[in-house]
Amino acid sequence: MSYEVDLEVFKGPLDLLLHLIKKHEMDIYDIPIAEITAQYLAALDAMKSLNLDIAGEFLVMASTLVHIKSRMLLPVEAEADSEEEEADPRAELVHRLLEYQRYKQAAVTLDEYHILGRDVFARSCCEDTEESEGNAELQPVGIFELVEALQGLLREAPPEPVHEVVREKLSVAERVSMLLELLGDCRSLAFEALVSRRPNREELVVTFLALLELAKLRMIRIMQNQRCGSIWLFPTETDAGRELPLQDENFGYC
Amino acid sequence: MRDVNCRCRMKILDTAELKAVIEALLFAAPGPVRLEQLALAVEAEPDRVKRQLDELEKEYRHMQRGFVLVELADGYQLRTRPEHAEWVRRLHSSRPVRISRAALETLAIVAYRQPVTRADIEYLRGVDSGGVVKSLLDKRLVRIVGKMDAPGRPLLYGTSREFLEFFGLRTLKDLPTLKEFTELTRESESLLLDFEAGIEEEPSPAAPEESGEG
Amino acid sequence: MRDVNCRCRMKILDTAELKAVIEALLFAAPGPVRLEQLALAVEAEPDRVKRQLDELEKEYRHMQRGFVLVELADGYQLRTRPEHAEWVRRLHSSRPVRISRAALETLAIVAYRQPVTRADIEYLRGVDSGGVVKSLLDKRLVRIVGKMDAPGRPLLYGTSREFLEFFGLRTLKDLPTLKEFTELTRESESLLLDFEAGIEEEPSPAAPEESGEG
Repeated sequence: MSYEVDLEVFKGPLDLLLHLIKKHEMDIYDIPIAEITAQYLAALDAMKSLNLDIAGEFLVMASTLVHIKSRMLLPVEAEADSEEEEADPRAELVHRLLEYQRYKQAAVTLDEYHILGRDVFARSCCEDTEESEGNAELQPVGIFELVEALQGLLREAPPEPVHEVVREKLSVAERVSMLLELLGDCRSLAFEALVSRRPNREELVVTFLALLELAKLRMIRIMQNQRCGSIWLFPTETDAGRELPLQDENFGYC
Repeated sequence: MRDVNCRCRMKILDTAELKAVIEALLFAAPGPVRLEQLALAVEAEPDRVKRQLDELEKEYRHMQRGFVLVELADGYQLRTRPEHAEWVRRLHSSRPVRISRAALETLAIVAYRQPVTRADIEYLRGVDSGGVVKSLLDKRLVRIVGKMDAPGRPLLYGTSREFLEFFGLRTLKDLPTLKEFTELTRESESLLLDFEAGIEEEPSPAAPEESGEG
Repeated sequence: MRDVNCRCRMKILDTAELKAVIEALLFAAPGPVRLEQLALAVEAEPDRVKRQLDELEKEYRHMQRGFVLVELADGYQLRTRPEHAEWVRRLHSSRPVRISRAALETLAIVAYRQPVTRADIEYLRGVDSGGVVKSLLDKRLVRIVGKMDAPGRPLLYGTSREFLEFFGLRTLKDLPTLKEFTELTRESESLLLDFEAGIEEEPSPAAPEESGEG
């Protein structure tokens, strides 16, 4: 393969064009359009022969080049005599290449900065300490950040059930102790989190019975916030015998 | 990553630089660091590292510095001096903090889905959100707007006047519609539209008691 | 709270101790700290505090220490030295930050041309940039600063405070001007004029209708 270009490296058609211009020492302000088009198409062929997916942008640029080339072949129209320069079909491409080159180099410069988390490090102990600083004033944020947060959230929600439980025979007692363990260090747990991703009937029944046992023992509270909504489990305070009235104050916070 | 970061052979550190690097490691570490970890990271014998730790410890103690080096069960750690605790606390309380991701997410859910229960929030966020809700209540960005007519009568939350002020909105109607954010990706578009279904109208501030959710 | 936390009158700090306390505050703060916040916390005039900050800065720089003091958009922060990056990375628990060239190009365009639409970015880069923009939004290096008053009302992007912190900048003005990058002939400069309109001035961080952040 005569094209020993590292194809992975090119971030786009403009990048590839700049490379070809530099490599063949062309004058960017007077690009030999026939030659660059040939080089460019050859590069695309090289990509194809390597079975690389050629992004649509590369093909669009190919047709742009061919188009410019064909316009260059047309005889100069009489009306263009006053401002020949403006009629150069390559003008926009040159604009774009020069512009792209500037940002490409700006990117290189940015890369040389001492980047936080890569080249320099700040103290990393104290991120998100917000909970502990109950009444600290908050820095203002834009409304768009709010929506961005939501968008990020929706990308992941609703959460996948996290526990894949493997077992051969199910007993209610085992389930009870397993649930207690799960509940041990959480303040609440969704029912879905208790069963495997595709629970079979048996698993569901045993889990449900175990929950009822626990509820009877007053070791958990079971809540559902709407009909058909998800079921939530809340472990009760340690002394299991004590009756816990379902007060609002009890609902939320510890 | 740039070339400079890839040099795999590292030079052997002279004593003064070793001390500086150890200081850097202690400074940047998220918690206590064991002697062996330090030695491994700087490629020096533990004895040599220990000597520099002792040096640093003495230095911090004798010179008037802002922190000291303490040896804990699971390693060494830099800590501010107990005498300075009051000032540190003051800074923490006077310093406007950045709103946490958790708080922002929770606010977003409350804003767009109000009235909403804590369980709704937790379902969407996938994590326990009691602490965040409480802190938002404390900051008055969120308020209790009623109780749901359902078993357990869970509390319903909505946004407050302070919420509007905080985000510089005149009314809830000024909240950007989620659709306006869908241009980024097709994928998020469907997510957002799902989410928004039902609250197409102005998110009405609190329709407590009766509201059975959208 | 114990009694010791409630003493409300604090002694006035002598210079040496003031410096130590400032060091402690910088050390303990979870992010950059503004001069005014420091002054408030230590009950000293900003000038006096500034002098100690300068002292500390010099001290860290000249003595072989593990960190330096940098001034950023949001105030002062202690950071490890770039020369120590490799060692710190080795010990650091979290994966080192990586930033792709596509991301850097996009950041450069956003930084120099803000407020900018996704279409602008894609025109300049010549490739679809939705994914990069999204990931920069996720990393909070780029933020949505408003919507363009044009058909379709496309979103406008700008750099965030985190962008400045990420690159260790005090302001956008600290970025080198774009011109330094190219040796342009006079004719070619006129070609570029229309592109440059608007960025020749200080790249002002966007004041669109729905400006986020202060």
